[in-house]
Amino acid sequence: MNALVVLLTLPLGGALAAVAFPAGVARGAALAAAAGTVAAALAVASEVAAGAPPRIALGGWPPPLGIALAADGLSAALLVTTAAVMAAVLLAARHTMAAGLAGPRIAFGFWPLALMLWAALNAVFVSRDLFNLYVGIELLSLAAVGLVAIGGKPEALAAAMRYMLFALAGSLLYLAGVALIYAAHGALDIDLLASRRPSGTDALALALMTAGLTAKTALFPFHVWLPPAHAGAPAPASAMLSALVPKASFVILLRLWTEALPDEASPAALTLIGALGVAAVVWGSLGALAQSRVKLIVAYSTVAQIGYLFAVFPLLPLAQAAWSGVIFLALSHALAKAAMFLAVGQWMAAAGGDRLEELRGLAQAMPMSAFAFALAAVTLAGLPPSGGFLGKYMVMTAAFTAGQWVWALPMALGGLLAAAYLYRPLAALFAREGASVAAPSRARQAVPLALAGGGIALGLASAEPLALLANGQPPIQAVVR
Amino acid sequence: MTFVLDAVLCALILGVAAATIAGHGVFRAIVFFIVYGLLVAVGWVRLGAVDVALAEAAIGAGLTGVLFLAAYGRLGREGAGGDAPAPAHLPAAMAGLGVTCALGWAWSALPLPDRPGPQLAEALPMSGVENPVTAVLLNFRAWDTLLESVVLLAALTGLWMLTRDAAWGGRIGLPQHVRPDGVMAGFGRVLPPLGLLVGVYLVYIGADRPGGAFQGGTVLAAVGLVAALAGAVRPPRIGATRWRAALVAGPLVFLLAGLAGAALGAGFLTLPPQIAGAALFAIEVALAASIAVTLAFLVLGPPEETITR
Amino acid sequence: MTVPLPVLLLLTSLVPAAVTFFLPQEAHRLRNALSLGGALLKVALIVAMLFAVAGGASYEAGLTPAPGLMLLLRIDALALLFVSLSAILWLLTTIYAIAYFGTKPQLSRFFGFFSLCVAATTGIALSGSLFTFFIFFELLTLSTWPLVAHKQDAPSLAAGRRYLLYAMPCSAALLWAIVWLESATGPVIFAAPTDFGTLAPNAQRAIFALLIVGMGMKAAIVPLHGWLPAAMAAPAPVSALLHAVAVVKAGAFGVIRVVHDVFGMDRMSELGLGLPLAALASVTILWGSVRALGQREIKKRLAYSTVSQVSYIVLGISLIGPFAVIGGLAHLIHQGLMKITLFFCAGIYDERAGVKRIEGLDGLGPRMPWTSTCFSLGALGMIGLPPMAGFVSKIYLGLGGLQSGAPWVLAVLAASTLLNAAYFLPLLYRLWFREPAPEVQGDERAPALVAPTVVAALGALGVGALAAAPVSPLAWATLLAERAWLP
Amino acid sequence: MTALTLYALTGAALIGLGLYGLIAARHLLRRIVAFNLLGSGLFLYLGAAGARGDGPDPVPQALIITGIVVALSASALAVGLLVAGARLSGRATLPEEAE
Repeated sequence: MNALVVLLTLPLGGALAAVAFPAGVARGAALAAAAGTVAAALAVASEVAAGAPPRIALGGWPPPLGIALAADGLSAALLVTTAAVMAAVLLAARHTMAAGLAGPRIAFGFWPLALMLWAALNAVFVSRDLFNLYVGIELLSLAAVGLVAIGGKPEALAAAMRYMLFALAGSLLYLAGVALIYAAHGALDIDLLASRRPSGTDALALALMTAGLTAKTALFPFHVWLPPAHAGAPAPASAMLSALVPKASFVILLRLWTEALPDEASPAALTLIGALGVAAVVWGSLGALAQSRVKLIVAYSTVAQIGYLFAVFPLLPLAQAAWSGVIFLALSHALAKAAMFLAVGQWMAAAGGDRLEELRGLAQAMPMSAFAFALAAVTLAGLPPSGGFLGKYMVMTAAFTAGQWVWALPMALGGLLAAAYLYRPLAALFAREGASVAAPSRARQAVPLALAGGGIALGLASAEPLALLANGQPPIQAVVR
Repeated sequence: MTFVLDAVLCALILGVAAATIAGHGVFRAIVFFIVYGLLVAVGWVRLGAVDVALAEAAIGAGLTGVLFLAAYGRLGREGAGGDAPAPAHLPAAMAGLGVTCALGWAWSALPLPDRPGPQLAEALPMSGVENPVTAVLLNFRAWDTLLESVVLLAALTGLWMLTRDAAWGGRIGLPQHVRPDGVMAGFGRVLPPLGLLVGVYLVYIGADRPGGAFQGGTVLAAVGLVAALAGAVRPPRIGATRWRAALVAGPLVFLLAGLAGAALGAGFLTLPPQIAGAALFAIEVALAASIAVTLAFLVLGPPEETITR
Repeated sequence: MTVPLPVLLLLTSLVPAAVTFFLPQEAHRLRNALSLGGALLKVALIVAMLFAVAGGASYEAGLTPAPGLMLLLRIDALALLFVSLSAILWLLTTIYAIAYFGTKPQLSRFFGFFSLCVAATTGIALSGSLFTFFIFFELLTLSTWPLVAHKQDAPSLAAGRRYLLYAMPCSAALLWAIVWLESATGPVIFAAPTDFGTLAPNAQRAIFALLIVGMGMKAAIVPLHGWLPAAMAAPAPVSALLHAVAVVKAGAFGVIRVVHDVFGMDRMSELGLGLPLAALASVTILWGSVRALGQREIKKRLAYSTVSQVSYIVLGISLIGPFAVIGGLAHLIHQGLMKITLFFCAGIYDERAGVKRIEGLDGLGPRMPWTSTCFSLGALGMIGLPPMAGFVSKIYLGLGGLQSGAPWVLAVLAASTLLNAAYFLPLLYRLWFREPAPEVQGDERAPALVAPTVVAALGALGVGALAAAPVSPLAWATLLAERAWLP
Repeated sequence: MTALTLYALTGAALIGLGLYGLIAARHLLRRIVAFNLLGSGLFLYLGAAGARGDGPDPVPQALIITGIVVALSASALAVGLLVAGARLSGRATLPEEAE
């Protein structure tokens, strides 16, 4: 059986099983499906790395009639990272989302929602069809909203509602763009669109799709829904929401601007997106500095880190390194952010809250999860030898070689701001005083540590991921209009 | 003459839509919305898209309308039924106007492209069905539809997560108090058999003529809703195994059929032409059942009655 | 499979670091054995290499994780000069630290980060390219923080915060400079001349300034020195690490690499960069000394003394002449030995006599003769009394000033010497000539603290007295200068 | 002007109306209704575009049916959130928009 098919269907099957069976069986089925999906992700990545990227015309119908799925280097890197994060999240959830601790309602709902979210991510990462991508991000959004609301507190419900409104508006704007594309070209396939006859309506379509997807990605000024939503969910859910969900809409955007419609990427539009990214870096960082709850600090940090991803857009048509750099930033953010939320979850369970003063001295009792947070902070601040550093370095180099050093500024500035806002929780953890708390076992603390270590390893062993990404990397536009 | 008819219809649609958005009172907005849905369904018939018209009438106006009315009732019970006055919002007006004008301009600038028409005509005989819309939904773009059936399930799972912990395990929806000799109970006895017939018919003919799993499933869901509202049947408990199996049957059969194609070497979601018709019918039946149950549960909402343990 | 020598040298501290983190607090013997074993192995490796490198050999190990990114380790004469200093002082500090901490809490964390710091310093020393240098430089920044804040009380955390507050913006400046430079020149390899290509002279100057900001923060060049006196809140072994083994030295070494290998002497003169740097170093020398005068806490006075003394190295490098360079390079070693002696002593005074402020030193000399003799030797060396190490450095720097046509350097040196005397001699006077305060008790029943101190003091004495020997730091510095100036 | 243009422009106007309602309305049920209006306008626009040329194109029709079902799923979840939120807060507006 084709690894790509397994990758897409196994989490779906697991989700169906988790709905259909009683809680104990459901959890077992979910974990088994997860293990298989991780293996499938690795298999797909190795196929791509071996120079044989899998490609399927579903049902045997090639586009424009059918839907094509294809894994390139970008998909493979995201699939593997997602698999790593999801595996860690589900391992952590095996304990915290069990009926005994979380109640029967959450013990029922968490697993299908998590697996549907995973299935949607995988589907989005390999789909080549703009409408299929719409269905994928809808599945993703609905599962994500469910996970935000799962905690059941009034703030969580309000956050989920706000998220829902942005997600709804965002989907329809995206869909409006897709409608225009189909109306103008009679095709939805990214590769067919790349060789289309340009239409005057393409710029509008791209604008609509971009507006919709940036609302879903929470780019400034559409970020207001993100911090309360990500902070209000239980820790394993927050980890998925913050680390993975924004990457889906981001990848679609990246593919639109570099693969499907690169000729519509006017410098002015790219500059506008870049400027919004810079604003997000500044705004998210300042927001994080102003918070006194560590979950909100970490959530605001996601706003800033998403800003990074968009601040690179103006460089995409100018320098090869910008593209790999921004993907490195996205991958290391995924690993580090998931590690942070999982670590915070363990502290909250031990200390009863996530205010900075409640965390004081926790490093004593939980050295491994505290160290995980510190390593993740190194990645987010873009310090060597992490993957975050490498991404930042590649982007800065791209900015200078393209003669556009302004776009290196947010990278440098954002790193400093990240160090500043992440210092506060670290200092609190590291403080001497500290009540004795019941610490989770070393094995459980090792889960976030492994993720954070992955963020560092991405920088130390960057050759393989870079070689992987080179498969199917879109060429830069030689001539800028 | 027909143009005048269309113009009048469009004017009506716009007028009712404007009333939905700008009118006073939430209840009135919902009623206008239902009327709007029926008018748009007529519009779809005028555009020659009968499948869409059926879907719009059944889902867009019918089920969505019931959903909103039920929500309005519940909000009233929570003391939140009153309208929250919204001041005129200039940025929103500019955004709305801007998008309208941009799309209006785009209409004039749209080229008439090559469409997958020839490929479709060539592939239709091998698809197992004669209704091209059903062929696109269940065969050519089956992956969309499979994911979409999971979207329904995701919405339901998310909705169930909104249950109060004290009500978890209870019967879904509001506790019903129907007088056995009332009008509602009468409806409950008469309508369901009729609806059942229509729903099954729509699923059955979907292969060749307008109709199909979604439209038929929606009618079946409506049957269940009416029966539940009339007190003819009691909604199941949230943990009931049989009903959960019904929820996943459609996506599961779809998924397994797709995987069978892959296992037989034809490829994922590939149906060999000789068995495509039968396979699609099986998928359509299972899908319709799941859609019916899921939609009915979605409209009924999470359990609300506190369980005494 | 054979591991290349540079990598092996790195592993001697990296492996103990990695293992130590996972050791339980109670595993004292294993932990100590790991640290000591690593340190001994490293010293042995270096000794084995010294003669080969003196004969012109060099060792290289490279790794290219991505196109355009090169991690290059290279052992040349300059690298060996720094790495031998840090290796020997690491060994001494490890012995001292094991005795100093005894069975205090959180030792696995301490020794883990300590070894990591040394690994980073080794990496800095062996870096063959600017990018590699930056990676290890940042690793040093990060692994130092848990050591500065080791006590986890409010002053330590404040010191740690201050350290990061200085370090982070300066490393951003460093990264900016590296990216700017390398986007024009390609990877900067220390062993090969840098081709500045199309970069405008002013851009080159700006890059130089940013590089100096990045390195200068660690070298505590005024006005980027504020973190160093604050960091004296850390325990004595950490002070030794900051002031002698690793951090400050890494900054000074970075300045040497930038001037010597990135820009090169000719370009330095062409762009007129030597004089401003020399002026900055002179200001730092004088300002550090003046501030040291006002300090009443022993460790703070020593810290300001470091601010002043490290800029001798910078001054020597910036004067761009053989003698000055010899003086500067030799001082890298000299200052390390002298300052580690002084901080070891300050730690012993604190631990064994409870003395933190200079008033407490009254009459301690006769009671703690070994410690006080070492302290006195270090202090006299700092002042520059012949035949101590500091004297040798100052002579060469003075000659270098004259040789490079900057006689004002003599005035700076004279003023600095006077100030050195003014802040060190009163301490010696108190130690040996004041009546002891009755409540101050002190003893030296801690051989593992005293022994490394004595060795360090003897080293400081030896490198000065035996400066003419063929393997002295001076001889090594001369060798380096000859290679730089004689084709 | 042809009938198709008429429906397309109606669709465009519905999209604008829906977007206005989605942003400007305070009562969340009205916002969800506006979302449905917006979606339905969009489908009308796409349907009109698909009906150009030689006969109706079945692909957009299939896309629209999928879109209608997705919209209902989203509406149901949104309504559920609204009712659950109102049960806890007694309001049918977002907390920051409560008067």
